[in-house]
Amino acid sequence: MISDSASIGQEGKRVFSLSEITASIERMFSKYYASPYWIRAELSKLNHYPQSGHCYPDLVERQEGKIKAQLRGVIWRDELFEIARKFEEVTREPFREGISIMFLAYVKFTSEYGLSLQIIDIEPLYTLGELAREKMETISRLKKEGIFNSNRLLELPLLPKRLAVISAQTSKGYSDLMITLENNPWGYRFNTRLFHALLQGDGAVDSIRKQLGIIRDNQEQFDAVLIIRGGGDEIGMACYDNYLLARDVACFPLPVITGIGHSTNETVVEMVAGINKITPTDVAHFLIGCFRSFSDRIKAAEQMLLPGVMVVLETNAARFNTLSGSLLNLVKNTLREESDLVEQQALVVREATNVAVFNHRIALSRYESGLTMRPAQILGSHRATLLEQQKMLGLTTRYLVSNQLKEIGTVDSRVKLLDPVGVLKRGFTITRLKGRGIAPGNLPDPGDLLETESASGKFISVVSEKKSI
Amino acid sequence: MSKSITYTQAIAELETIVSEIENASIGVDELSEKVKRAAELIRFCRNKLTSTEKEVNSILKSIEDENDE
Amino acid sequence: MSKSITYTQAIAELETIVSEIENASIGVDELSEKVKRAAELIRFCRNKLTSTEKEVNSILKSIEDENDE
Amino acid sequence: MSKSITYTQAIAELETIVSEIENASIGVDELSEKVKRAAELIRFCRNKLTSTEKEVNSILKSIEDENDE
Amino acid sequence: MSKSITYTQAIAELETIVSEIENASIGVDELSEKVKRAAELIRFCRNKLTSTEKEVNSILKSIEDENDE
Amino acid sequence: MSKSITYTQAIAELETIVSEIENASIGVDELSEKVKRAAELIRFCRNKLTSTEKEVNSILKSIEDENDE
Amino acid sequence: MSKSITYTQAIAELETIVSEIENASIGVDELSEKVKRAAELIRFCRNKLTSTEKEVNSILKSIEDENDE
Repeated sequence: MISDSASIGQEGKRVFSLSEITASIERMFSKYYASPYWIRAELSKLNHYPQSGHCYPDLVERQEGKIKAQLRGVIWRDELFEIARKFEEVTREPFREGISIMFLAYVKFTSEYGLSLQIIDIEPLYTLGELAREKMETISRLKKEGIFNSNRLLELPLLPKRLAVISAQTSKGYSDLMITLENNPWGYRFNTRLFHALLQGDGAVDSIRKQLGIIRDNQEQFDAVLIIRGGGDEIGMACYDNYLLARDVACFPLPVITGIGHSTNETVVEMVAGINKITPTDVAHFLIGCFRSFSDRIKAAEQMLLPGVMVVLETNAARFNTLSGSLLNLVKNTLREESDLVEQQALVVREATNVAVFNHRIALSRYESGLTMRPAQILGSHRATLLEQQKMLGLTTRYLVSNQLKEIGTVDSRVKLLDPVGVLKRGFTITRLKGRGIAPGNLPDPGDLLETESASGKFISVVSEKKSI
Repeated sequence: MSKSITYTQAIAELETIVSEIENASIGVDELSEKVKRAAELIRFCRNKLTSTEKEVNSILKSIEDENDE
Repeated sequence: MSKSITYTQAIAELETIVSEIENASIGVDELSEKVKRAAELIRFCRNKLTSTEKEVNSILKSIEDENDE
Repeated sequence: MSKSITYTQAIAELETIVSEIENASIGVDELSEKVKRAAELIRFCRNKLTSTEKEVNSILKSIEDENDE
Repeated sequence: MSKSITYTQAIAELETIVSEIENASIGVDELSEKVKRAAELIRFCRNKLTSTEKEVNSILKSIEDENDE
Repeated sequence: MSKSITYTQAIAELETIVSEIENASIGVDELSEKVKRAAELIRFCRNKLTSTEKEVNSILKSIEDENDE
Repeated sequence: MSKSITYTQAIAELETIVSEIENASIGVDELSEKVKRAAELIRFCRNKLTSTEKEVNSILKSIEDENDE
């Protein structure tokens, strides 16, 4: 391949000039690499020269962090413009360093510049896929490390008043934030401190991470960190899918509030941030809203306080009014009941007394009737007794007299029976001697003159004979 | 007969007489005498009884009459 | 008859007299006298009873009258 | 009758008398006296009752009148 | 009546008296006295109730008046 | 009334008194005293409520006024 | 009010007080005190909304210096 025109050097050695060599290589490359190739590589450095408008990117392929291959590329001004436009249009990222790209390039070798890949076209969909893949990797890594939700779990103070704002002073987003915060109609006061940082594209990750580091060292001075971006185009957001930045945000000890203003996919940083609002104005409204809700709570407490107090007072007033009311009624009832009791007792006294008197009267009248009946009976029985005695007197007296009469009669008849007159009447006679009856001592001797008395008269006779018995 | 004799004495005397008479120890001469006496006594007693009866009846009658009043 | 005699005594005496008459322990001589006495006693008792009755009735009447007042 | 007698004593005495009369343990001689005494006691008791009733009624009336005031 | 008696004591005594009267354990002699005492007690109780009512009303009135102020 | 009593104690005591009166465990003798005490408590409670209301209103007013500034 | 209280504690305490009052778990005795405290807390919280934290600013200065390096 080396041309014959090459000169012979000292000691018989064949020596070529550099151009001879490069020319030879150039011929070889143009022969073997005549058509362009689709190549994928990482765009490590862009090396854009604004004056010429050309770009001489460093292209590398890494394996496990180490460079496996690297080659210089070149994009001429005209192609660069077209490539960048097409890239940005599809990926919404600037054509910048640190991204993987798939491009169409000639493998060129020139004597002047050596080996390079002349990039003439790009396939942005590849990069888009790569970015998406990186984003997915970032997410899954954060999740795997268990820190994906860390910042979101932090509690935002009720009044996020002391705010570390990571933004660019000149950005519209920062300005929107500050104007909205300061012009709140309620006079809420926010203490903000701007931490200047690049917010997109190359350098944004490092810049933001550096400021986060400073804030972390002073974390007790702040209530929250705001990452504010806005006003520009929505190009170059891929930095917010960066693992390192996302990890810093996720692990940040203060709640991170993002307002990085875009309307497409949520970035990982926004996902892991404690609170994500789209625009800086939203962030400001959110913060004011926190104050509002705090204020509302105070107001609510304040408004509830008076009715609550009134209810307590009214309840108590009602309670003791009821008590005093029932006191009155109870006392009246008690007195009425007692009065009824007393009057009832009075009635009972009256009745009982009347009953007692009546009963005594009954008892008395019982004695009285006992008294009235008996004396007549007693006297009657005495009268009867007396009458009986009287009758007895008559009977006995009469009996006595008649008895005596009867006895006298008996005696009379006995006497009459023995009366000599009676004997004489039956034919017996009495013979007397010398006037005396015949008896021993007065016995007649013959011759004596005897006088015989009979019922019919007296006879005188003489005793003729005396006979012994 | 003496007025001073009582019915009781009269009865007593009468009983003595009757008893004497009945004992037959009395002679006919006395007998007549005794009988005479006895008759006297009997008469006395009868009179006494009759008068007493009248008196008593009169008293009793008066009480009974009062009773009926 | 003595005024100092009581109804009880009078009745007792009366009963004694009646009993004596019944038992014939009273002679005919006293009989009239006794009956007279008995009659007196009866009369006394009767009066006593009557007067007592009147008195009692009067008393009771007065109580009753008072009661009706 | 002594003024010092109480109603209760009067009733007791009355009871005794009535009981005596009822049991006929009182003779005719005392009867009148007893009845008289009993009448006195009844009268006493009656008066006592009446006066008590009046007194009590007057007292109770006064209470009632007060009540109506 | 002793001033030192309380309403409660008065009512108790009153009830005792009433019960005694009802059970007829009080004789006529004491009745009047007891009724007099009962009347006194009733009067006492009534006065006590009236005065208490007045007092209480005055107290409660004063509270109400204050309330209306 | 002791100054050291609280509203809560006062209401509790008041309720006790009312309940005692309701249960008739207070006699007429004590009633007046108890009502007096109850009145004191009511007055105390009322004053306490009134003063509290004033105080509270003044505090709440001051907050509102500040709010309007 | 203790200086060491934070507004977070303050609002919590305020809301606790309000809730206690609403639930009527606060008696009249404490009410005034509680309302006073609530007023203090309201004032404190209100100030917090509009006040600036000077000491923070001074510390921020030093950060700025660092930042500019």
